[in-house]
Amino acid sequence: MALVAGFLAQAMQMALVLIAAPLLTGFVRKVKARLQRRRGPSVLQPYRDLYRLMRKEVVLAENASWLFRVTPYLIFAVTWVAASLVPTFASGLMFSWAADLIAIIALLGSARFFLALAGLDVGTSFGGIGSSREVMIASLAEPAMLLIVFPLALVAGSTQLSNVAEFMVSPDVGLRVSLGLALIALIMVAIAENGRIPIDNPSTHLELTMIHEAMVLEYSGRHLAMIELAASMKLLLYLSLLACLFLPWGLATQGMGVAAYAVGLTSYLGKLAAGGVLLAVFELVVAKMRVFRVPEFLGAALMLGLLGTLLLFLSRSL
Amino acid sequence: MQLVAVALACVAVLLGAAVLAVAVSARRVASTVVYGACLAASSIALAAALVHFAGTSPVTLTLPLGLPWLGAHFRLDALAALFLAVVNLGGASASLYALGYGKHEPLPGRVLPFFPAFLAGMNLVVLADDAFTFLLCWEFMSLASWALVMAHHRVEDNVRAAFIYLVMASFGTLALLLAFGVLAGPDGAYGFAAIREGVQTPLENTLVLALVLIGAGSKAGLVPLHVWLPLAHPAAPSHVSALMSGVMTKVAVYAFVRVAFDLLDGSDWWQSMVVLFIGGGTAALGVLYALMQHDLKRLLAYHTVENIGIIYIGLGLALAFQANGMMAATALALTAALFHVFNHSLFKSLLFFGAGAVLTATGQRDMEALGGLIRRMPYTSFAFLVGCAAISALPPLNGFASEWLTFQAILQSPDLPQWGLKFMVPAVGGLLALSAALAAACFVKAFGITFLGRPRSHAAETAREVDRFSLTAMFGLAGLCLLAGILPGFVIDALAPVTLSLVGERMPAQADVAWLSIVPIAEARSSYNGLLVFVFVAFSASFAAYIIHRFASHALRRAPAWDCGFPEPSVRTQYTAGSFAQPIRRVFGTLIFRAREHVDMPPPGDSRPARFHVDLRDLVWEVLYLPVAAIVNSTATRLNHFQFLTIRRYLGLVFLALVTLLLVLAIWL
Amino acid sequence: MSAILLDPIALILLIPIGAAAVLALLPGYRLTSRLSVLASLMTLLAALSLFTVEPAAPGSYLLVDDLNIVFVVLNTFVGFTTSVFSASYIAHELEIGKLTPLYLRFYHAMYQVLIFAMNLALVANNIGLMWVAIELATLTTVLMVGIYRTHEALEAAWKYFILGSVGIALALFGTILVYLAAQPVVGEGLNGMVWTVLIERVAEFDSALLNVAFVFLLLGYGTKVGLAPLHAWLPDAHAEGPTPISAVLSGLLLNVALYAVLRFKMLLAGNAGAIAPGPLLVTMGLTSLIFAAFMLYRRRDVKRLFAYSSIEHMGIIAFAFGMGGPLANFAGLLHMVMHSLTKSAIFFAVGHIAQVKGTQKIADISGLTATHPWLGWGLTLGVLAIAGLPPLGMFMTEFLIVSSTFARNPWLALPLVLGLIIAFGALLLRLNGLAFGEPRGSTAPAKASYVPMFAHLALVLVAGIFLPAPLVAWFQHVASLLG
Amino acid sequence: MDRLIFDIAHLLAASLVLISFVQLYQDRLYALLNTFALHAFMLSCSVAWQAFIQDAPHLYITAAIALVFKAIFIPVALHRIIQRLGIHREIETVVGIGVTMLAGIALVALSMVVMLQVTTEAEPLAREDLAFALAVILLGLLLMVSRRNAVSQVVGFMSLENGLVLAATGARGMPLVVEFSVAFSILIAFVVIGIFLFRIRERFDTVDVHVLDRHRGER
Repeated sequence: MALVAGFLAQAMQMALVLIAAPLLTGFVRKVKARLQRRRGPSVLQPYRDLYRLMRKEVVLAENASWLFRVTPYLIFAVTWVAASLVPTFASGLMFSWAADLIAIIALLGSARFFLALAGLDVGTSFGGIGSSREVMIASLAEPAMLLIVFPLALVAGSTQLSNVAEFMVSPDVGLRVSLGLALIALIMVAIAENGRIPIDNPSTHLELTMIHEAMVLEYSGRHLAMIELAASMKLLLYLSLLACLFLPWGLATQGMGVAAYAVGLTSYLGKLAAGGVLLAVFELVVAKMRVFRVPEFLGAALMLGLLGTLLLFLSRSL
Repeated sequence: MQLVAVALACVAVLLGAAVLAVAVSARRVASTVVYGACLAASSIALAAALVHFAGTSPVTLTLPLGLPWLGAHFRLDALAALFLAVVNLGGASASLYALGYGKHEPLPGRVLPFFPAFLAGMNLVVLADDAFTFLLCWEFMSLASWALVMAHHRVEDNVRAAFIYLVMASFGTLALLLAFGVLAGPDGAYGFAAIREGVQTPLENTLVLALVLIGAGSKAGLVPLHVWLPLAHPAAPSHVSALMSGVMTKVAVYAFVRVAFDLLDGSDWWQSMVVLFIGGGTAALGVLYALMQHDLKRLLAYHTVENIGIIYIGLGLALAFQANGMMAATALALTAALFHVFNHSLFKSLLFFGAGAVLTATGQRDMEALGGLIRRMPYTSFAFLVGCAAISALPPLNGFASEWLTFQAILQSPDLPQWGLKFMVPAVGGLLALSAALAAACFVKAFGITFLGRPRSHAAETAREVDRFSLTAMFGLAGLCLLAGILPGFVIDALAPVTLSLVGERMPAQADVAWLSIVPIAEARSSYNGLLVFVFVAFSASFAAYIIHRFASHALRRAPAWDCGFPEPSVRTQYTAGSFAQPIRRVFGTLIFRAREHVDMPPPGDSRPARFHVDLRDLVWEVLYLPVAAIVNSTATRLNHFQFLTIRRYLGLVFLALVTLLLVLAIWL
Repeated sequence: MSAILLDPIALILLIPIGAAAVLALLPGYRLTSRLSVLASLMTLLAALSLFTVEPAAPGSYLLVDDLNIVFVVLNTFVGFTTSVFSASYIAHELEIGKLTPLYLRFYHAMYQVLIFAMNLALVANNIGLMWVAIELATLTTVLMVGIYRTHEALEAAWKYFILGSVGIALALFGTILVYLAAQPVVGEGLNGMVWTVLIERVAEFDSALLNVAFVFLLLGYGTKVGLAPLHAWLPDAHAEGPTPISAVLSGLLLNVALYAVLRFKMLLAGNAGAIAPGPLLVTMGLTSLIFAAFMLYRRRDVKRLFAYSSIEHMGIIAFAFGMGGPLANFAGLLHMVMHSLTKSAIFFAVGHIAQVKGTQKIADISGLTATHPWLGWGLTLGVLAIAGLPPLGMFMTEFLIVSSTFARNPWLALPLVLGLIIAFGALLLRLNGLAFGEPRGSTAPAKASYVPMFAHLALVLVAGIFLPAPLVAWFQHVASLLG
Repeated sequence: MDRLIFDIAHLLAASLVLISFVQLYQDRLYALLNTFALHAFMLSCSVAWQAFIQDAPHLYITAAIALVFKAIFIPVALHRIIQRLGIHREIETVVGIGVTMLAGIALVALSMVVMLQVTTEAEPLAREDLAFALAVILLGLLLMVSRRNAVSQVVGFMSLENGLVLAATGARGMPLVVEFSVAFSILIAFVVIGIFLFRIRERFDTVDVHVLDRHRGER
C-alpha cells in the first residue's frame, strides 16, 4: 500500500513538473510584459505554442542525421527526469535517492551535451556559434554548481536533496555566511544555465547575440516543442532547487498524507510565483552583457562557491 | 589450479607469437594468425584474472630466470588480478580490433612482432613480484611500445616522438630503479616479499614516494612529465595507441599503487598533498591542452593525461585519508581511483579504435578535414558517441559513476585534521569539476567536428564503414561502458578484495542495497542508481516519442538548411575545431598557453585573402625541457674541444693527472 | 715436449704465435684467413679445456686462476669470432683495393701476435712479464691501426703510439716500485715479481711505496683502459683502423688493461696501510662516464661514436669495481663480459655498414632497417644493448650497479644516473638516424657474415634473462676475490 | 767504504737530475741533443756502478746499451734527421724557460716529499735513488709537454726512460731489467724511425705538414 502511495506521489511529482513548467514560463513573460506596461500574451500562451508546434510538420535540414532527430526526445526525457528528482512539494519521495544533487547536475550536463551536438549536426555557422558558446558557458557553470554543492553537502552531511532539505528546516542550521554565498552563487548559475538576461536573451533572434536559440535554430514542429518544453522544465528545476534548498518550509515528506501534500503543493506554487516575479524584475533591470563578459560573471560564482566552502571550515572550526 | 601459471603460459604464448611474427610477417595471413593468437592468449589470461577474484588468496610462482640468486618471482594477488584483467581486457579488444584494422597496415613487419611482445611485457609487469623482474618487464614494455611508435619510421615526427618517448621512459625507469635501490637496501633484498617486511625511515619513505611518483608518473603522463605522451601515442598504429593510452598508463598507475600502498608502510599527510596537487593540475591542464588540438588522436592522448590526473586525485585522497587513519574514506577514494582506472581503459580504447576507424576510412587524423561521417559510418559514429559520453562523465555511463565516487570521497575531506588538506581538497574538487566540464566541451568538439556537419574533404565524403572485427570490438567496449555505468555496484564489490588487501578496509557491500543502487558511506549521505536513471530516461523518452507520434503529427519534410540568404554556403562556412574552441581559448588560453591571435586584414582593393592565425606556446616544454636540452647541448659543444687537442696537450693531461695524484699522496698521506 | 703441447696454458700461447709465424709466410688471402680462423678456433678450444684440466701449481711465469680464466675464455672467444668476421671483411677490403695482399698477410700474422700477447698478459704470473706482454699488444695494435696508411690512419697510430708509450713507461715505473716494496719482504730476485707470492705476502709490504706504485700503475694501465683524461688515443685508433681491430680493441685490449689494474687493486686491498684504491677508480670511472656521455653528442663518425661509448662503459666498469662489494664486483665483471660481446658485435655490424655505404659518416647513413634489415636490426639490437635496455644483458648489470650504489651512497648514484641517461639519449639519437628514417646512401646488398654478430647478440640476450648457475657461482667467487 | 759506495751512487743519480735541469734550460736542438748524450752517459755510468756494487753482471749489458745506443747512436741519428729534414734549430717553448725551471724545481720537491714517506726499512740507497728517478721521470715528462718540437719531445721521452732505468737498476736484484731496457730501446727506435718515416718536422701531432691543411678526422 505504501509502495503504491509512493509510486503515486512520485508520478504526481513528474506530472506536476511537466504541467507547471510552461505555466511558469508564461507567468514570467506575463509579469515582464506587465512591468513593461504591455498587456502581453496570456499566461497559457506557452501551452498553445506547444500544442501548435506539435501539430505542425517537421521541416528537417537535408543533411540532418539521426542524432538530430533523436536529440529532442533525449533532452526532454533527461530534463524531465532531472526535474522530477528535485523535491517540489514533498521530500523523500520514492525514487528521490536514485540520484543526488551531483547526479542531477550531471543529467542536465548530458542534456546540454546532446543539444550542443545537435547544434553542430546540420553544419551551419549558427549552430556552431550556439554550441561553442554554450559549452564555454557550461564549462564554467558546471564547476561553479559543484562548488556550490560542497558547502551545502558539508553542512547537511549529505548530497541527497531530500536530506539537505530536511536538514535545512531543522533548527541546527543556524545562519551561515557560506550558505548565503552559496545562495548567491546558485542564483547566478541558474541565470546562466537557463540563458536568461544578462547572459542570453531567450526572445532574441539576432544571430550574433543568441546562444541557446542559435543551437535550436534548425528545429521545428514537434522537435522544437520538445526542446521548448525541456527548456521551461529546466527553469522550473532551478527554481524548485532554490526553493527546496534555501526556503524548504512547508515541504511535506514522503507518506505524510494528502493534507500535508496539499500544503506542500500550495507553498511550492507560492515559491514558484515569487521566484518568477523576482526573475522578471531582475531581467528588466539589468542589461545583457557581452559574451566574453560571461566568464567573469561565472568565475565570480565559482569563487563564491569555493569561498563558501572555505568559510564553512572556519565557522566549523570555531 | 595455479592461475599465475596460466597467466604466465599466456605470456609465453604471446612471446611465441612475437617470434613467429618475425618469421611470417611477410605473408598475407600473418596478421590474422598473430592477432588471433593474441586474442586467444589475452582472453585466457583475462579469464584467469577473473577467476582469481573468486578465491583471493595470493598465489606465487618462481622461475629460475632473472637475477640468478633470486630467481624471477611472480605473484597473483587481488591488485595484480585487477590490473591483469584491465590489461588483458584491453589486449583482447585491441587484438580483436586489429584482426580487421591490421589488414590495412602498410608495414606489418614492423608491427606484428612487437604487438604481442608489448602485451606480454604489460602482463609481466603486473605479475612481477621482485624488483628486478618488475623493472626488466617494465622497460621491456617501454621498448616494445617504442618499436611500435617507430613502426612508420619514415615520418620525421614519429622518429622524434619515439626518441623523446624512450628517453623519458628510461628516465622514469632509472627513477624507479633508485626507488627500489632504497627499498632493497645495500645488500640487495630485491624480492617484494622481503621489501614488505622491511621498515623505512621517514626520509627513505619520502624519497621512495617521490621517486615512484616521478618514475610511474613519467609513464602515466603526469604533468610536467607528460610531454612524450601526446607525441608518442598518436604516432603508433591506432590499436597500439589504444593499448598505450588505455592500458599502459594503467600499468604505470599499478606501479604507483603497488609501491605506495603495498610495499611502503604508510605515508605522511603532506606527501598526499603533493600527489593531490599534481593530480589536480594534471587533470585540468590535460583537458585544456586537449581542447586546443585539431589532431583527433592527439586530442585523445591529451585526454589520457587528464584522466590520469583524475585517477591520481583519487589516489592522493586515499593517501591523505590513510595517513589520518580514516579507513572507510581511504577505501572509498581508492575504490574510486581503481574504478576510474577500469573505466578509462574501456572508453579510451574505444575512442582510439574509433579514431583508427576514421583513419582507415579517410586517411585523415586532422579534424579540420573531416565531418559528416555520421552519415557515412553510422556504426562507428554511434560507438564513438557512447565513448564520448562516457569519458565526459555523463550519466548513466561508467565515467560518471567513478567520478561521482571521487566527488563523494572529496566530500569526506572536512573530517581531515590538517588545515592544508582541508583547504586543498575542495580546491582540487573544483579542478576536478572544471576538468569534467571541459572534457564534455572537448568531446562535443571532437564528435561534432569529426562526425557531424558537412564533410570538409573529399576523403570524408567518400568514407566507408569499417570491417566487422573493428565494429565488434568497438561495440563490445561500448556495451561494457554502459554496463559498468548502470551496474556500478558489482564493480565496486569486485574491487573490495583489492582495497581489503591494500588498506585492510572495504566499501560497504553494494550487492544487498535495494534497487542495485550504490551507497559510498551511508544511505543518508548519498546514493546513486545508474540503472534507475537509465530506465527512467529511456522510459520517458520513448513515452514522449510514442505520445507525440501517436496523437500529434509525425509528418516530416526535408528542406535545405536555413542559409540566412546566402544559398549553397560552402563547407568552409561551418564551424571548425579551431573556431569551436575559440571561446574557451579566449577564457583560459591567454593565461595558460600565452595564446596570441593575429589578424592580417588586407587593405581595401587588395585581393589577397585575409588571414587569421593563433599561436599557442607550451610553457611546460619551454620552461622545463628546452633549457635541459640547451644545457646538454652547450656542454657537449664545450667538451667537444677535447677531441681536437694536440698530442702535446693530451700528454699534458696525463702529466697533470699524475702530478695531481702525487700531490694528493704527498699532502693527504 | 708432449707435456707442454698438452698443457692448455702453453697451447693458448703457442698456437697463436706459431700461427703468426706461418701466416707471415703464406700467400693468398683465402688460405690465410681460413688458417687464421682455424688457429683462433684451436686457441678457443684450448682455452675452454682450461676448465677441464686441473691447473698445475702456478710457475713463476704463468698462472691460471679463477680470475683470469674468465678473461682468457672471453678473449679467445671474441678473438675467434672476430677472425671469422675479418675473413669476410678483409676480403672486401682486398677487392676494393684498400689493402694489398702483402699487407693482408701482415694483418693476419699481426692479428695472431696480438692474440698471443693478450693471452700472455692474462696468464702471466709475473708483473714484469705482464708488462712486456701488454707493451707487445700495444705495438701490434699500433701497427694494425696504421695499416691503411692514410694520413688519418697514420696520425691515429702515431697518437696511439706516443700516448701508449708514455703510459707504458709509467706502468713500468709502477712495476718497479712494487718490486721495491716487495724486495725487503720476499727477498731479491724473481720472487719479487711473482704475482702469487706478492699477493700472499702483501700485508707486510711498505704501504707508502705501494701507494705511489698504484698511482703510476693506475695511470699507466689506465691509459690503455681508456679512462678519461687518458683516453685521447682511443677514439681515433678505433675510427681509423680496420674494423676488426676496433672490435678487438674495444672488446679485448681494454679488458686486458683493466685486468692488470684489477690485479694491482687486489694487491693494494691486501695491504692494510695502503690507500683504498676504490675512490680513485670511482672518480676516474665517473669522469670517463660523464665525459664520454657528453662527447657522444657531437660525433659524426660512426666508429668514433662507438669508441666513445666504449670509454663510457669502461667508466661504468671501473666505477663498479671501485665501489667493490659482492654485488658491484659481480655486476662489474658481468658488465665487462657483456660489453665485450656487444661492442664487438656492434663493430661487426658497423664494419659491414661502412663497407656497404662506403662511408663512416653518420650523416650519410640512414634507414638501415629498411634497406639492410639484418645489419640494421643487428645494429639496433646492439645499441639498445649497450644503452642498457632489457632483456639484454647490460640491463641486469646496470640495475645492480645503480641500485646497490644508491643504497650505499646516494650522492655517487646521482652522477652515475646522470651520465647513464645522457649517454642513453645520445646513443638513441644516433641510432634513430642510422637505423630509421628515409634511407640514404647506397642500397647495394651487403656481402656480410652475420653469424659472429648474431652469435654475440644471442649470448647477450640469453645472459640478460638467464644465467647458468655454475657461471654465476664462478663470477661470485671471482667477485669475492676482488673484495 | 759503504759510505763511499753510497756517496758515489748518490752523486751519479743526482747528476742525472742536474742534467735533466740542464735539458730544460736548452733552447737549441743540437745543444739539447748533446746534453741528452751526457744524460745517457751519466746513466750508463750509474748503471755500471750499480752493476759493480750489486755485483750483478747482467746490469753491465744495460749500461752498455745505454752507452752505445742512447749516448751515441740516437743523438747521431737525430743530428742526421735534423739536417735531412731541415728542422728549425730553435726550440719553441710553451712557457718561458724560467717558468719551466721553476716547475721543474717544484716537481723535484714533490718527488722528494712523496718518496720520503717511504718507510726507512727500505735501504736508504734505494730510497734516494727512487726520489731521483722519480724526479728525472717527471722532468722528462715536463720536457715533453713544455716543448713544441718533435725532437725535443723525443728527447724528453728518452730522459724519462733513463729515469726508469735508473730506478730499475737501483732496485737491488731486480729481474728482467735488461729485457726492460731492450724493450724500451725498441720503443725509442720506433719513435725515431717514426719521426723519420712520417717526415715529422716541427710538430709532434701531425704525421705530415700537408695533413694540417686537410680535414682531420672529425673537423
